[in-house]
Amino acid sequence: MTTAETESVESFRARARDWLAGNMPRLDENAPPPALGDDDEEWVRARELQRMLYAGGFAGICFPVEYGGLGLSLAHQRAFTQETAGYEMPVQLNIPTFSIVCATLLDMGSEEQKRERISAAIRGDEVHCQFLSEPSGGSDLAGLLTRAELDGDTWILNGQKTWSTSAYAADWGLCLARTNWDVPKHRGLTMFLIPTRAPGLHMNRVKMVNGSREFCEEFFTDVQLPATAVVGEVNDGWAVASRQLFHERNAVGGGSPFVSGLAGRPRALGGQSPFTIARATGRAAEPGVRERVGEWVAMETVQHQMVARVGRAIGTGALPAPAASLLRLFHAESAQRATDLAMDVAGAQIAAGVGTEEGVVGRAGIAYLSRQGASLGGGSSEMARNQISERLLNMPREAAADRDIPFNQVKRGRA
Amino acid sequence: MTTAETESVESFRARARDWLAGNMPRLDENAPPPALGDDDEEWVRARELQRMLYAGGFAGICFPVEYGGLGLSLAHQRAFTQETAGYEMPVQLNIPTFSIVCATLLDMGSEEQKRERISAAIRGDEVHCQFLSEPSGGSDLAGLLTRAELDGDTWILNGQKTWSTSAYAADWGLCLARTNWDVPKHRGLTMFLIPTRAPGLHMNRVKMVNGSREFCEEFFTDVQLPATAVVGEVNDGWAVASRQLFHERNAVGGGSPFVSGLAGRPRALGGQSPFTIARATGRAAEPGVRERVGEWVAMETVQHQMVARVGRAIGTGALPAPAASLLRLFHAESAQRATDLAMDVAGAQIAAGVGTEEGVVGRAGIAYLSRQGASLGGGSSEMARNQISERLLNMPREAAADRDIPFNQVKRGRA
Amino acid sequence: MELELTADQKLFQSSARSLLEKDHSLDRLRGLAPGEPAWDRDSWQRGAELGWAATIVPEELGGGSVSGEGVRDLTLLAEELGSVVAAGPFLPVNVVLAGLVAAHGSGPDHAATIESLVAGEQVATWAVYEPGGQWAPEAARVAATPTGEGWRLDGTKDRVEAGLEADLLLVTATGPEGLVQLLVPASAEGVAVSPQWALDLSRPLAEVRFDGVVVGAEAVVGTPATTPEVLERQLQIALLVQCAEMCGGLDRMFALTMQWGFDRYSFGRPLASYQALKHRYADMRTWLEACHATTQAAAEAVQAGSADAPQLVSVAKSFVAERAQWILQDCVQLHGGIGVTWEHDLHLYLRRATSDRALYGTPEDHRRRLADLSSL
Amino acid sequence: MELELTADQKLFQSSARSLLEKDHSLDRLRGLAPGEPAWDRDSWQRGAELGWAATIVPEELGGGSVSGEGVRDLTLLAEELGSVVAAGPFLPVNVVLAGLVAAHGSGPDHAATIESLVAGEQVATWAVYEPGGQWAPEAARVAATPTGEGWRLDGTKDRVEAGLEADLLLVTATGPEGLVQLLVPASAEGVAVSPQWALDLSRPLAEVRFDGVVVGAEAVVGTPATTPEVLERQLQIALLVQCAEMCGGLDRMFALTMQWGFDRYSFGRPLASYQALKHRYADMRTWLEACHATTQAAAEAVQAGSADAPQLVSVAKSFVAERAQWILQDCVQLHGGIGVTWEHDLHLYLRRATSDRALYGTPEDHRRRLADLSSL
Repeated sequence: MTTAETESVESFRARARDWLAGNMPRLDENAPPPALGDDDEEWVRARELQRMLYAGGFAGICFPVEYGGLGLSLAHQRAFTQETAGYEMPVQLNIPTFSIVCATLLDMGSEEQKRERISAAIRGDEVHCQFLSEPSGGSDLAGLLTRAELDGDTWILNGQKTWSTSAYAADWGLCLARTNWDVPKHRGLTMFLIPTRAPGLHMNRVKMVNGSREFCEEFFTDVQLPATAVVGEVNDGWAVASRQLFHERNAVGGGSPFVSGLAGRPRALGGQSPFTIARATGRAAEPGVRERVGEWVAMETVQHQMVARVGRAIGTGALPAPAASLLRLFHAESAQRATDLAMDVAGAQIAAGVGTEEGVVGRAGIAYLSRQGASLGGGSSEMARNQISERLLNMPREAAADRDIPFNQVKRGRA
Repeated sequence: MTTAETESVESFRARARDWLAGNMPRLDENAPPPALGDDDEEWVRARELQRMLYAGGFAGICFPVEYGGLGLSLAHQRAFTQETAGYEMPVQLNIPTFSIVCATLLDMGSEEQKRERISAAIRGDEVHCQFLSEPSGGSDLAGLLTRAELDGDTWILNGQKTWSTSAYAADWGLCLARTNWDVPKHRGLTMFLIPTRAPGLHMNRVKMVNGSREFCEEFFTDVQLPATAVVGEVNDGWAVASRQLFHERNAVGGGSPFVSGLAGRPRALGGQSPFTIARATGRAAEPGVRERVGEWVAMETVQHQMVARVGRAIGTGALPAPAASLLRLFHAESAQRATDLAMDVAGAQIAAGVGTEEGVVGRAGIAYLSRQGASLGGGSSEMARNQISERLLNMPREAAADRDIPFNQVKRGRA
Repeated sequence: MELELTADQKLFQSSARSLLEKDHSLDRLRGLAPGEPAWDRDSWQRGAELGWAATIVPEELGGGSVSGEGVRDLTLLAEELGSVVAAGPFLPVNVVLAGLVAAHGSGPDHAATIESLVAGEQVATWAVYEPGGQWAPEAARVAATPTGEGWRLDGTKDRVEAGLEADLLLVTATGPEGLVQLLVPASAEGVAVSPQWALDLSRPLAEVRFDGVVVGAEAVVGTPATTPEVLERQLQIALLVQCAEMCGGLDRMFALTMQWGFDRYSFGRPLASYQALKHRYADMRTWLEACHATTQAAAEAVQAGSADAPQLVSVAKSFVAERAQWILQDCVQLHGGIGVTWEHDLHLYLRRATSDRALYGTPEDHRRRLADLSSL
Repeated sequence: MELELTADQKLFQSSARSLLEKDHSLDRLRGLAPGEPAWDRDSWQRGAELGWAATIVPEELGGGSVSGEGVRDLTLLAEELGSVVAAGPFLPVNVVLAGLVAAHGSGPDHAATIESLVAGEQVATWAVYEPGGQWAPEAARVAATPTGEGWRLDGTKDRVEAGLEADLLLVTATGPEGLVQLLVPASAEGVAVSPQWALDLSRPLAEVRFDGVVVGAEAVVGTPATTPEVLERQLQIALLVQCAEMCGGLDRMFALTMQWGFDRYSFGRPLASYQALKHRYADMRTWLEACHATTQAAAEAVQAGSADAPQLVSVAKSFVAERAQWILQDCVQLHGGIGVTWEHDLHLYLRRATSDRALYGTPEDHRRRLADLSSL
């Protein structure tokens, strides 16, 4: 597409506004937030909504035309997203399908992988997920133990993964496995693109303290994969994973061009902000409560301002890519502060619900139980601090006891 | 002294109460706190007060009789201290004279050093100080650069020290110097007991942000010391310094048996607590202010409760000696929280004084400027956290780039 | 924990531990179906047989403590129960006993009730919160109206611990001449108890409506003159139990997280070798010691009936409840993802600590109370 | 900092830097004797010649900005001044100009005053605080009484920045029909200015007494209808200057502390190699970016006159003032003992930030304002 053919942002915005008004269903502001742990219907709905966007010509705004997208700029995407306020949107597809998996395939995938997977996702026909973390792994992703061995032309996969967001709803997943144990850990990994319904793949949903069941764990027993399942090069899977991690940080931080549509109220709080709680508990007149609600308003606002500034700066090169960790860290802080403030504001009411229902305030209590989610998901805050100090501030790297050591000689713990 | 001869704590307490009432001057509750940076008179007064205690038979309560003390128990000392509420006491002599220098000499000094220095201090004739830290040193005390070289029977001392508390008021100081550069850092140090008026010793007072001038820096140029100046063994000075550090932590934390007399209001706040500030600013009726004053009351109380519990536990062996770092760390936290709360309570009034005087609220502002003093003096909070995690919780020690390396091969920074 | 225990106290502690291991598994708690009772009366009865409702009741009223210092024994026990997030009416029964014992000798006699509570035959609870309200017992809106022979009660209480199971409700109400506390049988006509969703899985709560409930004059606990101090005593015991059980839970979860730090490797070395984490362990260890220090100091003051007992329980509650949150959330963080799964134990402790933080005065409430008590 | 500057803005910035280097040394500030003026009018005049009082004044009133976005230029400048804790009447002069410009066209004409302030010929300041009071301009106790031809002023203001040096005082007072702002010559009869101890060495404060001070009707700024928005504009400019100067100071001190981390060795390796410290540097770096983000967003909103400008300045002030404390105190901690010596630069910045935190609304004040603005 030449410059002459590109629609102006404002024209695109106007067209999107009209189209949205004429075609997309309005959000029901009064609908209760969906119960956590029972979101199968949401996924069906997300695919439907994505198909509508695709039919209307507003899907995959920043993806290249040859893979089913519109090939437009971040400014177009942002304009579209702003216009979606008040409409139902398939926001579940933003992370990981579009902004992590498709973004990574775009960078590192084979032509076939790009053509098939990205366009299917844009059409609303497929959902993608990631099989990265392992139970023994924590922050040390590259220390993973799942193995893939070549048997003729076929890869045989064995091992266990966990923390796969929404994997139960997905069709394909990016799976990182060890293919060489005699070299240092980063050099023996390979990334595979695998169907979630492959024989030998068994999946469970993990129940979280807030009742959510969005994470899955998977057991791979002699799962067979063709050579074309490899993404990037054999034993160069870490390069692919690094792109995924970059895109994940960017997406979680709000800087991704592949995120489309406003998410509405943040789910982490179950819609129960300190403001809502102050109203619900009848404490809005107390000065201490007002102070805390104001603090929340400020933190939320600064969080958005950070995303805008750092996203822009990474875009222009004013800040290097690892600056995305600034967003990651600040997001965790503001999300956590919100749960703390909600608890403070609720005071004695946080302990109980309304009748046998948890109610507005009880949901804030439950959100408080998963307070750390914001500094664990998408890499821990500790890893973000390592990134910032080492990659952005150029401080000396942490001594790693597994650096340059063949992986089969690295010490492992008991947990 | 046999058990039969030991006076009961309650009898001692009663006798102390009577004697204090009859002999010690009462504290003037209405006297303004002495101006920081001009405390020479206080030192003259401290010696006078100590002489009174000695004359009355209440000096050196926990020091052995043969070195001029009373040889009584910690319980006796605590009872005495409780009774001193409302009286002027020579509290300046507690740290470092009695609880660090004399305590260390008691553990490690020669018989002559103990007989002469401890008894002189108990009589009120001498004040002691420490020459430990160096400008390049920070937390790495053992990495010091001051050197002592033997010339015949005479040690020749050259180098620079700093952060010597109240050294300007002292007669003798414990000075750690390097006597062997070819061995790892801890093994080449020797402790010396030196007169502060020795030829070649030049001393300056260091002005702090709060106006205090209690710290000194010293320059040693060919200072000559006899062989008897060595405390402990040559090249075994680290053992002596370790005792000093232990006693310092214990004293700062409030667990020392050699601390006598109630200190009155903590000096760190310049007497300006959040409570006082709430009164002075007329904000005592505001709920947010009341909450903060209550928080301060709680922190202060817990701080005392910690000292009592941990002090007792170290005494009985229920907790090992490094538990003193718990006190060190908590003390810093509570002192810092107090300055923060005072600032919050003062609100807009912290910026200004009353007329050309700083006034009550201005002093809280000044105290806030030296907020970190509490987590820097007597070893930083970072070192306390290292101690707790490594010595109390037995976690792996930090990698030290200078361990087991001859000191003359250790890397040094530019600052 | 207490740093030094007598042989009797150790025995008392170990008998409690045995029963707790048998009756109070965390897996059972985690597996409760909605509406399923968190504890049963048999189990509570077994606890009562070990003296769990006896420590702060004088021997002449059927109680007794192993050390002669009942409040100290109570906190010792509360630590043990807290260390396994034990379900059951330990807190409300002891709080009601605290009130009845404090009122003993003023107002109607409740000796028989005390005896049956000590024996575990009856269960009682304190109905003090009101719907939508914060901690404000002195502002009770439940109305107690004199009827001539007795009292009529109207209004609603909520967040009543063990409300569904209790035989007796100690109701803090407002009468024509101020606060009055009434001991009301849950079976009385006009009492309607309904379950209320609770954050703490181990402590079911209930809402209790009083609709023209009539009780005799003998239902009164204390007199107008003694009611304030009886209320204060109830609060003090509630706070001590909360603080001690939080301490017990923190000890357990900190130990678990310590072990995790040694066992879990990342980048070829244990988590416990990372300075940034070591420093956080050091902070937690420090706060944990401070939690114990202030809880034990408060227990001593309440035991001794010291003039500063009201201050010291508020100091302890405001401090422990805040630090419990800091410590437990950091334990979650150090565990990583599994720390926020339903299968992990941490959330059970976090639920208890969050609920303890909320009830009987939040840290903020107690800080304001400390300002009051300091004559600010 | 602004991430992208135009060539004109860069020139504006570098001219400011040159003057600041020449006129505003930290050593001079540190060495001030008690009562010695922190700045002189010549120096301010030189600043005014570089446009330091012109940015937010329209060209037709004698002002002008290099970028055409005066508020953005003002914050750019404030960062530069903040980075060296520059002494001088930059904040009060610009705040008064903000008010006069906002009121221009309503009420008496102050074009001549504006012009002389822009040129640096006169110095003006805002007298808004009152002794013992918090931030509450709407509750001014200084009384403005109509005299027929003009007004009489009675009462006392304090914490008046540059009060001793100012030629003109913009006084926020209460008249019979509400708030009224009057521009009063410091030389008027009945005005008594006395120095007041200030935490910030670079910003002398004064107490100003008005004892039957009589001014003409032309002294009024704005009208009863415009006064609220004029006041709001003054506040917005004061807050932006504060936030931007804190950002500038934080940049400088963070860079200094970074360098220290690399240069200072402990146990044979640089401080910057210790994970516990690295993580704190990472936190500081994050907060610093957030401080810039919110300050620039607020500047944009004020520049554009957006409806959310009142919110965004309060967001920025409440956030930046709090984080400035966290960052600066941790910079002190990382420096160790020398960070709390008089000879070190850090306390000069800490004094400024602490004073900025206190004045024109504390973070707590602005949080409550945010609750108001959110219609809670």
